[in-house]
Amino acid sequence: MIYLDYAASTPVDPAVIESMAVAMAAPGNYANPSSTHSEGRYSNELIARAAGQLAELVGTSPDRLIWTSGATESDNLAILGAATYREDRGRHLVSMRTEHKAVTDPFATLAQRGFEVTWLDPDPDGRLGLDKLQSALRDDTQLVSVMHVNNETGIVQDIAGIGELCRERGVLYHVDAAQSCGKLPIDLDALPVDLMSMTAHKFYGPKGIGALYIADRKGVHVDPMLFGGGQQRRLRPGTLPTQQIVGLGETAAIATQRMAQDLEHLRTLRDRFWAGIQDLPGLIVNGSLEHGFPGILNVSAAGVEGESLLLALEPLCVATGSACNSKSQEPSYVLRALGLSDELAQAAIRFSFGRPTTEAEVDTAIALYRGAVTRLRQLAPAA
Amino acid sequence: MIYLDYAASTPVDPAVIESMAVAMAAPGNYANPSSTHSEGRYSNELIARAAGQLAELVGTSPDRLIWTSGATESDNLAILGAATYREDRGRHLVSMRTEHKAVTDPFATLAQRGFEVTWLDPDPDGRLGLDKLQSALRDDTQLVSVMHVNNETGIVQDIAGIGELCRERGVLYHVDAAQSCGKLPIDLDALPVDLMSMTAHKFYGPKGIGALYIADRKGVHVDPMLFGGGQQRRLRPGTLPTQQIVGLGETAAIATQRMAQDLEHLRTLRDRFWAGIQDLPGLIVNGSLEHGFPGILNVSAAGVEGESLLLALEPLCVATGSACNSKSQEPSYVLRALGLSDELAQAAIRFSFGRPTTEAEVDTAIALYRGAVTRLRQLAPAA
Amino acid sequence: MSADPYSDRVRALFARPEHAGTLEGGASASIDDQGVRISLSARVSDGQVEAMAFQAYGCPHLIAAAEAACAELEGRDAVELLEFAASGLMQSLSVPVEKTGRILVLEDAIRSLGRVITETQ
Amino acid sequence: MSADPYSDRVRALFARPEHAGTLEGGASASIDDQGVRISLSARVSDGQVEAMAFQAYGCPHLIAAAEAACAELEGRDAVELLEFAASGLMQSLSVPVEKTGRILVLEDAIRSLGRVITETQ
Ligand SMILES: Cc1ncc(COP(=O)(O)O)c(C=O)c1O
Ligand SMILES: Cc1ncc(COP(=O)(O)O)c(C=O)c1O
Repeated sequence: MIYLDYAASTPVDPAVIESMAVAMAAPGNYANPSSTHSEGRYSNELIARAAGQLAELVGTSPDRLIWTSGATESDNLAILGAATYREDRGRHLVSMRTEHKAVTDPFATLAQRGFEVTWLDPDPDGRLGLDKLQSALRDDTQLVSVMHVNNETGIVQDIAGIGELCRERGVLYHVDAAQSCGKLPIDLDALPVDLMSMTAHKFYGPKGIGALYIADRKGVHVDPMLFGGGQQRRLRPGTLPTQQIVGLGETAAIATQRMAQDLEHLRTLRDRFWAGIQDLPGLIVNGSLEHGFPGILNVSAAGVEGESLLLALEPLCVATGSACNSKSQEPSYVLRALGLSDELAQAAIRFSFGRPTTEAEVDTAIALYRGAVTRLRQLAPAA
Repeated sequence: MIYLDYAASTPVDPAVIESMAVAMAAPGNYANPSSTHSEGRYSNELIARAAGQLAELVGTSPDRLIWTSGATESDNLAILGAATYREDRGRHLVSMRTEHKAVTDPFATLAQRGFEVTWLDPDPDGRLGLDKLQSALRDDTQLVSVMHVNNETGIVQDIAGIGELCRERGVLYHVDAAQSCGKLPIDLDALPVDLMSMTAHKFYGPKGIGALYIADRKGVHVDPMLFGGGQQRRLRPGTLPTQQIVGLGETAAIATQRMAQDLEHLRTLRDRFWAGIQDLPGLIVNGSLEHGFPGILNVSAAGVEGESLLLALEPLCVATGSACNSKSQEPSYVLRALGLSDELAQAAIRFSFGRPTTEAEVDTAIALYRGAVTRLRQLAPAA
Repeated sequence: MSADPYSDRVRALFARPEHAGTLEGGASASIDDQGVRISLSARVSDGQVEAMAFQAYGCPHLIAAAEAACAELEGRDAVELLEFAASGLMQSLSVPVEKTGRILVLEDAIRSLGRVITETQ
Repeated sequence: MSADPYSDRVRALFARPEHAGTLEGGASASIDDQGVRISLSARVSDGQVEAMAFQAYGCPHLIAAAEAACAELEGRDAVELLEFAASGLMQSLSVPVEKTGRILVLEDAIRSLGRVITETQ
């Protein structure tokens, strides 16, 4: 099998696995970090160290980070939490149709609870036009959520530009950075971002651990969703999962070191892959090579059915739509929002490359894709 | 250091650590379990296997289990989720003052949202008198939550008796089994329990993973708290943390095998410890040796201040109150509810024993406790 | 949920469909419905189906079913096509319920081919 | 939050309080307030504190502070007890703010002992 589904999840770096094993086994590391005895203080120090590592990666201070069970929880805590906390300032919210379900679903829930949500469509290249956002903002707008890197297309939004517009209007700005954290440079101290969601398993860390950044700025606060032991300033109680946090910290430290080289590697792979298939007739890049994160290339081949294409590509592990949607037969709503027909949306394949991907794997993928597209087109009746 | 704080958290069994490392590293295991390709299906099978292991431990079928980030989330999902879902059937809820904060805080939140909560006090031995519960139930009562084993005192509630009363009255019954799951026999198929919270890190599994049991019975359902990718029948979305779930499954499998022998071991240790200190004057067992889970012994020594006692006991790692409260200087509300004075509640030490505890450790603990109590009493002015 | 959605038989039929293509000069019928497209052609002699071929745009189950149907129908009397029922294929290929509609399009195409043949004879 | 709440000095004073006990026949004062109890006694000669001892029920910081105060006050003029301020101790022992109240009880006890001594002289 050739795994080209790094946008869905990644293998965990061996150094990270090692750090987690130690945090579970070494005498005392397993103590409850809330305990006051020496062992509890020690596991607490492990957590403080991890917070420092993640804070360094995204350019903020450790006390701005809340640990969560992943980006889904971070997105929910940010969106439901901020909207509820700031309810009295206005009940208008703005987001995009191309967001991940972990963002669109909380907004849909808020819409049922009496909030008004404006859903912005992307420009044809997938990006949000700042003028569109400008005219969507109202006096009662209190929260905008626009992701950094799109999980299906790799499109990178102008989060600095979006954040500036929000700040001018006194609107909170939340960024779902599940796909960019650890892969693209992010400097929260310099960015006009108020809330940002992160998750470890998209950048060679463990599944089930993430964080929410909450800016140290007046009016930036969230209501908690969970109530209990009082951990994390009551914002997110529950025994802190030391080994998961240590794993995320280690993941972040490695990413800080490797980011430039990783990006270069991904760019080489993506360009090689595209060069190897681009002469096939009827290919459409969903998103944009120019504004795209190079770890993701989403391509549709006209006249080829998606599910058959996926099977014909075996042993290539790739995705149609995003992993989270990939069990449904529905064409991806993200690609539909980019203006694709149902048929082209269903024929879309997301290739996503990773740190372990080799040029030989890319070459095999090229051969498999060319062969599969050609064969299925031959099999199909003339349209 | 001698760790006698197993009720706060436990070391992870080496076999569990190994299973988690494999789930993070072995080719394909790291795939997103939502993905349809072969690797995604494989990690999904790992999860199905783990569900089977946990289901066997608690006597139910795997599809009744929802994975969560721990007992705090399970408690919140059960209580907030069931109360909201069943709101139209009545807004009266019943719980006890001696519950963990992960239960009392969600109820307090519901009280703020217009629900009415009846807080029952325990009998002097810490148990809930069934007659008390009987008279608290009303026509508009829709949910009762009474834990299995108390985290501070080890008191075991009669969950079968409580559940029967609830079922007679058409009231849902939630059990926080954070301290009993994997340690005391639980047969959900036979018990009149509708919702049950579990967490791995209290029985030699990883932190940050738990489950909620939801009975397959008319009217038993919870509203979700998180919205997103649609995983887990939309009840709890987010990428499933394969390695955490595999770890919990392995933890459960080991517990199924070892439970009888573990219990015997704990009984021996607890009895040995009590025999070694019981002749000290002015000792009070908080809870009950008769109705207590043998892994926990909570003792107050009259005339000894708690924080000083804790320091004098070093290198013993034990708790005053529960770990979750142990940073606060407040006397434990659980012990206050048992009728203890502030002073005695503050002098309480929770000794909790575990699978790795040895008789030699218990003997050292006896000597340290005797010495510390004696010295601090000598240091104190006559009352 | 975690099971392989494709049986070995579906995989084999999908990977090596021996009846893919068109039969020049034979009878033919096409259908475009429910997001799938099927073209069938047959060479008939003395009321008997001598050879059959298909072209299909659709999911692996559809392609496998078309291949299996072609193989099964060769040698049969053409009138049998008029009453062809896809239920047997759905079972033998373990077609998931949500795909039933697509396989019924294949059924329609086969019956329609049967009509083309019998009406022109 | 993750730091050891007790400095090495607090640990040492708490573990081996050399001034624990009572001085038979000396002046003494006791206070019971804020959940802590302190008894102090002193042997005074020529207006000078020759020896001091304490008994305390309270947290480690209180016990360490009492021990440190006794050591510090031996050899001083008894009148100095009247103006004893605990702020120095709080700093040198890094007493957390939430415990300030308890250390002020010690301050009160020392001043009260000072009054007992000076009034009986
Ligand atoms: C953009 C985006 N947001 C949110 C999520 C959800 O993250 P998690 O799996 O950590 O809950 C994902 C991935 O699944 C994602 O790609
Ligand atoms: C009785 C009880 N309930 C709930 C919890 C919370 O569990 P978790 O740490 O898994 O969130 C604990 C322990 O912390 C507990 O002892």
